[in-house]
Amino acid sequence: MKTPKFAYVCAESVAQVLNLLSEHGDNARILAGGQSLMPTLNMRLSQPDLLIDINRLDVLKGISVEDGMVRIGALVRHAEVMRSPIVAEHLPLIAEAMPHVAHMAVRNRGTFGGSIALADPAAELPACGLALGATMVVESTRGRRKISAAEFFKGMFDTDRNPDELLIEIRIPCREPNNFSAFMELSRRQGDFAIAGVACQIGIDGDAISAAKLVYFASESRPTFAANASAAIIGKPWSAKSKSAALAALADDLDPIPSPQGSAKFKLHLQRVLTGRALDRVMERAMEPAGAA
Amino acid sequence: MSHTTLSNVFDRPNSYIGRSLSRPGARRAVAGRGVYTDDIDFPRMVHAAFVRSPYAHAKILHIDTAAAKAMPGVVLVMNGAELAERCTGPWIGTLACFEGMKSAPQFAMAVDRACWQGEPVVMVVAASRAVAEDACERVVIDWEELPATTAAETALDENTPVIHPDLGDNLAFKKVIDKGDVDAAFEAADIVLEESFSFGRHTAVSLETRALISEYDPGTERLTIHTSSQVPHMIQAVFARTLGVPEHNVRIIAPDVGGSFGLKIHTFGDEIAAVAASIKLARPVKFIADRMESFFSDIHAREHLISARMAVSREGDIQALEIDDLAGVGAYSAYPRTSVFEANQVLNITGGPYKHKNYRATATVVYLNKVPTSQYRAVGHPIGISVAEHMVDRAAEATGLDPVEFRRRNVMPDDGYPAVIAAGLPVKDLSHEACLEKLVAMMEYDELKREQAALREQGVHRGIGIAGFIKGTAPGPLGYYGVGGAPIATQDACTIKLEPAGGVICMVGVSEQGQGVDTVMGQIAATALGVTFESIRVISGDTDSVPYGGGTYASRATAIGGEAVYQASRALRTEILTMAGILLQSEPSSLDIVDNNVVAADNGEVRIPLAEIGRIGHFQVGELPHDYQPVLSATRRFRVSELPYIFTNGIHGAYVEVDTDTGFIRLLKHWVVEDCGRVINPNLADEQVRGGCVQGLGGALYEHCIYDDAGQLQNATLADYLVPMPAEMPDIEVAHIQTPTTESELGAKGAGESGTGAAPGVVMGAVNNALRPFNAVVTTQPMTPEIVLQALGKV
Amino acid sequence: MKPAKFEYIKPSDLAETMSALATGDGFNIVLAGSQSLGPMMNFRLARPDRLIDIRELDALKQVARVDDHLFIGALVTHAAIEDGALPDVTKGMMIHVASGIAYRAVRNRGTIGGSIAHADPAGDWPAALLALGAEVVIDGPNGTREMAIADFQIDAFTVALEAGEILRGFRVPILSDAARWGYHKISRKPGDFADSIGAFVCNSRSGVARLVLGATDGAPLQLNAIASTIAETNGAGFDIEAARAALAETEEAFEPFKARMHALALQRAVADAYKT
Amino acid sequence: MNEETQIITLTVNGEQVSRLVAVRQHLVDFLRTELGLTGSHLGCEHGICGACSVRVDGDVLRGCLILAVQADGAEVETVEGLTESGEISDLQDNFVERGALQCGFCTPGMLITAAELLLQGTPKTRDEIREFLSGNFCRCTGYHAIIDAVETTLNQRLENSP
Amino acid sequence: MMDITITINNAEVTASVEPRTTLADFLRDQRRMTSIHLGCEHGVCGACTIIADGAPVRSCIIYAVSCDGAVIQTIEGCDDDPIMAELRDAFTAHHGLQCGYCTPAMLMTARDIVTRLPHADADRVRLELAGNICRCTGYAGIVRAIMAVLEQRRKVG
Repeated sequence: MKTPKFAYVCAESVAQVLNLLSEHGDNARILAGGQSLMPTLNMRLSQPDLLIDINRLDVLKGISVEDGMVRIGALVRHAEVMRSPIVAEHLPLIAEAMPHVAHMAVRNRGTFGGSIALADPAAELPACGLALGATMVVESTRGRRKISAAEFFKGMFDTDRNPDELLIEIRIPCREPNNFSAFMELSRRQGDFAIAGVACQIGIDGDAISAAKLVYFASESRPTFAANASAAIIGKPWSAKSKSAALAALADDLDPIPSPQGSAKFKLHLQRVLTGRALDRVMERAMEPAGAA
Repeated sequence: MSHTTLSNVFDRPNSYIGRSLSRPGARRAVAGRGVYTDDIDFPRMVHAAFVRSPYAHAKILHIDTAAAKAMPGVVLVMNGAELAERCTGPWIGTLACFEGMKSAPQFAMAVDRACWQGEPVVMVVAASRAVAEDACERVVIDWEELPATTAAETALDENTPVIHPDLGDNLAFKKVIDKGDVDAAFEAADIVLEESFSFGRHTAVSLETRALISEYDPGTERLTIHTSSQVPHMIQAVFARTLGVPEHNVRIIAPDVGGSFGLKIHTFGDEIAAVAASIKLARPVKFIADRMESFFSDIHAREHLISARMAVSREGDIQALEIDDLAGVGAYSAYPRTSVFEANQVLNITGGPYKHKNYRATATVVYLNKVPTSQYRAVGHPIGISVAEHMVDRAAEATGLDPVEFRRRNVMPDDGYPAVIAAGLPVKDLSHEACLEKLVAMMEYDELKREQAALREQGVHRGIGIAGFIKGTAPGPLGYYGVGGAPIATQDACTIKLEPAGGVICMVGVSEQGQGVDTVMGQIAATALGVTFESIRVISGDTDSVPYGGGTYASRATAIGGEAVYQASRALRTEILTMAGILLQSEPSSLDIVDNNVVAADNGEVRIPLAEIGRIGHFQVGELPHDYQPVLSATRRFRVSELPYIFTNGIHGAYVEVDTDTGFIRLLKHWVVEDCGRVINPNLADEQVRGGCVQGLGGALYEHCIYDDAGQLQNATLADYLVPMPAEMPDIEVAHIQTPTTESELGAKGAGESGTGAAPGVVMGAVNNALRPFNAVVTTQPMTPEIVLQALGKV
Repeated sequence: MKPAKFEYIKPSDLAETMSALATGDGFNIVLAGSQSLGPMMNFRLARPDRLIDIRELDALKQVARVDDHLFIGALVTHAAIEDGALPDVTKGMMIHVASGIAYRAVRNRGTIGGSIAHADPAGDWPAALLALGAEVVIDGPNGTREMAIADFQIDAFTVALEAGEILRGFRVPILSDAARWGYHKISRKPGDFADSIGAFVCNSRSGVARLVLGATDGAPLQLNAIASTIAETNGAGFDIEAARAALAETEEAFEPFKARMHALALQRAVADAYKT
Repeated sequence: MNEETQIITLTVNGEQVSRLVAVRQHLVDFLRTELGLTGSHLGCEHGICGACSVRVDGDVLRGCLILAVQADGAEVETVEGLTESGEISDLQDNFVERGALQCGFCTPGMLITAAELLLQGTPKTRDEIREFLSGNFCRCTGYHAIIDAVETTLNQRLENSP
Repeated sequence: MMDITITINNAEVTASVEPRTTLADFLRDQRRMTSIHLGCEHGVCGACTIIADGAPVRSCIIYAVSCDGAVIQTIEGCDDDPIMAELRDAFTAHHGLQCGYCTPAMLMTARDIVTRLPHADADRVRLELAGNICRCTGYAGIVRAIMAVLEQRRKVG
């Protein structure tokens, strides 16, 4: 399982990357953490002509927050996100998701942008991005553009990013004081690809749920916002009734894909179970005295 | 020979028997200085890679290797037909002792037709593995896909295509064991329980994949092969016969082996091809199977559909057991150990611990267009034990007895040996009752039941499982080994010699795989001879340096190899004392050897150091009488003669929690009580049980080679084929009961596989115990969440 | 026996070579055939900071007949001369001398310029070219200059090359029909360094007569006086005692055995010149 | 396309090395075949089994998922380095004493991963140790002995650290 | 370190090597061509003789960097060379070796003799072998072997 031949460039600037991308398009692959790309290369499943290593582009690193928006550079390692006080404070959903991402050795090297750009249907971060309304900033020789999470994730390993565009950073709105979140997934073994998962964020106004975003991953071809299930709990206080309404509505939102890991029926069932548990947990957090988010 | 005379040898102050010495060989492994086959390089070495069939069944119309041959760095491209010319002929994986068995002739690489996805078709040999793989992508093969037979249930149906037309049908082997009067017992039975089971195919996944470096010296016709093997002498014979090299010219060296578990006792076509390449090129050829091709070529195992019936009296006595096993194997029967041995073992051991006499067992083995199957750790036992223990649990429930109580009532009594188990095999020196009691104590069984009941109130569903077992270890020739011309030795040998400076070299036919053979043999030799452990160097795994032996399989190393070491050491001791007697003008019987010195037997006074015996014996300056021939080495062989196996026994306990919403199973705790006869090194024996358990738990919950209807393997990576990892596995408490076997003086039985054998059964028992309130029953392994939810009717 | 570290440079032309030789404060050595320098480097006797590999300088590989002599580039190998790749202007003498040097594998790589520049007293070319009356051509930072080889060879391993200069080649006088030559090397085994070398060239018509003793402890010795008497007497006039006496007068105090061998080498070289 | 190569200069176990490598060669193949550091092993070459774990600039990484050229200028440590520096001698002793290895093929990766946990220097439950090692596959021991050996070492270090 | 490209046994090889690395050490250590033996490392014993650009040379006293672009032939590349096959058979038949340490270089030198000096007699062969030390055979078998091949080739013409 040795990679096929390819040319290798260790990019010194974003501009250099963009030129190479515009020249080679689909025949070039960006090498960031490599934790998903390298296995496909070793298995000779993909045979690019050119690998563009962007690990030296410090401009793509760093986590910062200003006026209510957290900026995470595409090259930020998962391990850094896990250790980041900014994420812990402003993006609790992502902080809760990180331990589920693969294993320590993979998190030391894998990058936030890499996971977003790959859009693996079973990955945790795309779902969190969709749930938190993240914005992806991409750039090409034709200039920069911002893509909302809703438009970004189009299908299995398929995003709105064009072959000549480089993902620069991800901007995610900070948690509002009245926002509460929960992240849950089911994987057969610690660190495995998930077979069911939900990232949910709700807004509380008084004792009613004012906003809700339930996003599912692992069972669908892409992170999927469950509009009906979410709607079922908005505008009313949290109750067993609204919970079962949400669970029932889920069937209209999800259309799980059967796989060796399980049938569609099985996956839908797991997503329902997770929904119940996730909503219970997020409401517990909502009910806790303020500040103990 | 009674045990009393022997016990004094093992109970002497300086005896190493029963001491948990740590393995000196482990020192290099923790320093990263282990030497595994892929760590070895030779000048001018080239690397082999293979083009494998993408189809489960297809005709090979044409192979175009021109582009591959033209690539810089490629030194050889060979297809199946060209390889066949360099082999003495195809092999046929049958054994005479399996009457009526049939298998098609198999070539090392596919000729004209590929019969499983992954069968090697073309070999490329190049300057590096990467270049060889590049060249493999340039080989163009025209295929004509053929219909594939992939379901065991329909393999023998009329309209199912016959894989090998000249065999007539897809039947490999059929066997029936029919003891007592089964039909009468079922007629008269108060209670009849029926169940059907399904076991998923899985594979060994040793961390070090199959590995081999072959060197051929045309001048001396010497073939030297470094390979990660459990059975150096067997594979020596296989390579020699298959490639027409005189057997005495073939040397097999097993350097450090990175785990094997039965995988590395078989013949693999890609390895034969790599050796043939080294002969043609007269250059070292290295072949390291990578992980993906391992999934398509390592032997698979355990694919069984089995139905069972048990007749039970109202009081709780098993009166009859009947099983009907349908085993789906691969496209050919594995050579030389066959693919039917697993089903044969299921018939032998199912219901082994219990007293019932009426037992009927049918095995039907059918060929499928899948990877060939054969021996993998605890051959057949996970299936047989899971079935029997499940039926026992149901019988207990049906008769209102606690599972422990029911077992107390039905296991063969400890004082009832020698005896014969239901399948008709002789057993002796077992301890079912003692093991059961010890397990109940270790588990704090009653306390655990109380905790389970309390938690059930709170909607937490935990389960307690119990599974007794017998394990066939240390096979004798009467069984299936060696009978019918296969080069599989069941005897083993040891040559032990005293060196000039007083050191001792102990050469054994069994081989080290990490289980501690070198340490255990050293402990036995040191004790039997009367020298310190440090003064002994054990050599294994090199056919040039060790006496002919069977290698390591079926948990035989300590039981058979150990006895050979014991006998040889005692013989050397006698020779040394005879020589000492001459030098000291004393009766040999008045002398003894303690801590590397010949001493007076009565008061232990040192008379002459062993180093002096070594010097005099080897240098022969003149101290000895002219006509006395000093004998400074001894070779002894040992085999289990009357028995097909030295059976061991034991019992597992398991405590699990089932999340009835998601179907996820969490393993909380695991216990094992095992009787493997005299324990030489307690820690090593315990660790064999623990490692074996986790391997069994993998098969119970996670591992499954998932094929689609077209015979395409769906999960050929470690991300999709789930092996047990640290976070999901429980702590395992192990205890040993020691009933030395009377088959040998040493009294040791086998210990390597009992963990694997019963772990799946006990966890299935625990899961079903947890699901009792829901009337849900799980009899499919691996017990994935979906299987559990289906049983609960939730999916 | 591994060489000490050094920087390696391969200049593409003479100008680059000159500047390389001049720059750097460290100790620079020219690398040609490496047949003498190689072993000394492996012994770590020679420890240059920079090695300047000149094997690809075409300027030093020229061979051409010019008027009454043949120009031979410094990089011409012994094997080329041995194989007769050059015009034979010395009636076979240079071919004979070349084929006696060391071993074929060494001759394939070793160069005539290297041999002269290295100036090993036991070397063949220093004595032979002196007997042939050759001139050396030297390129340097301030232009080219020529010099009789007698003046160029100062002492053991010491020649008249200034810093930054490089030996471009040699002018070897073309021997006329009347010329005679004799060459005799005494060494224990074929290919060994010489214990004594006798070289004799004379031309009765031009009156040129040179008798040279090689394998002394310093530069080769010219015994011109004896040479002319020999030439005049057509070889008969060689008196071994006179030769031995002449040797005794030189500053090099040869031990008796050495003096004998040297005289013998001279005698055989002269005899070689006049054998029919 | 012929094999593209590049000269890399990096520090391996404290020693500076410089080699010409094929850009497609991953770090562990480089360490094994070019530098003869065969202590790191290949178990899957797709980032799952952990047998190839090495330290790069202080982080434990999958050595098979990073190209050798990406290690240019980096500080690489392998089990051989950790052995010579003595950093994990206590862990190694406990592995041998406890029998926390059998065939030893997973052991280098297990040791390097456990070393990172030990460096964190905070008490850990057995489950936390199991979770930390969840990316390292062992087929022989069943993990129990490994967890014991790591737990013993961690407690020893916590006891005698101030 | 310097980049060099050398053709070895008609395979082009690119490698990075320290300037001071001799051609012998480069071929042995980096290319694992262990037929090249070091007997003296100062150009005398001949055990390191290989063919560079068609002519035998001592590989222990020349640098790999100075062989950039050269064409190197070692015995490893002579498996299918007919002349070498004759020499191999002759050496075996005439006991042209015992320990074999000098043999690879002896064969490369013999091949040069047989091709360069087709009319050489025993004395000339001995002279040409002066640079290849053999400590076991006393050279008798080696000379017999080379003469046998010379005569065979002269007969064939």
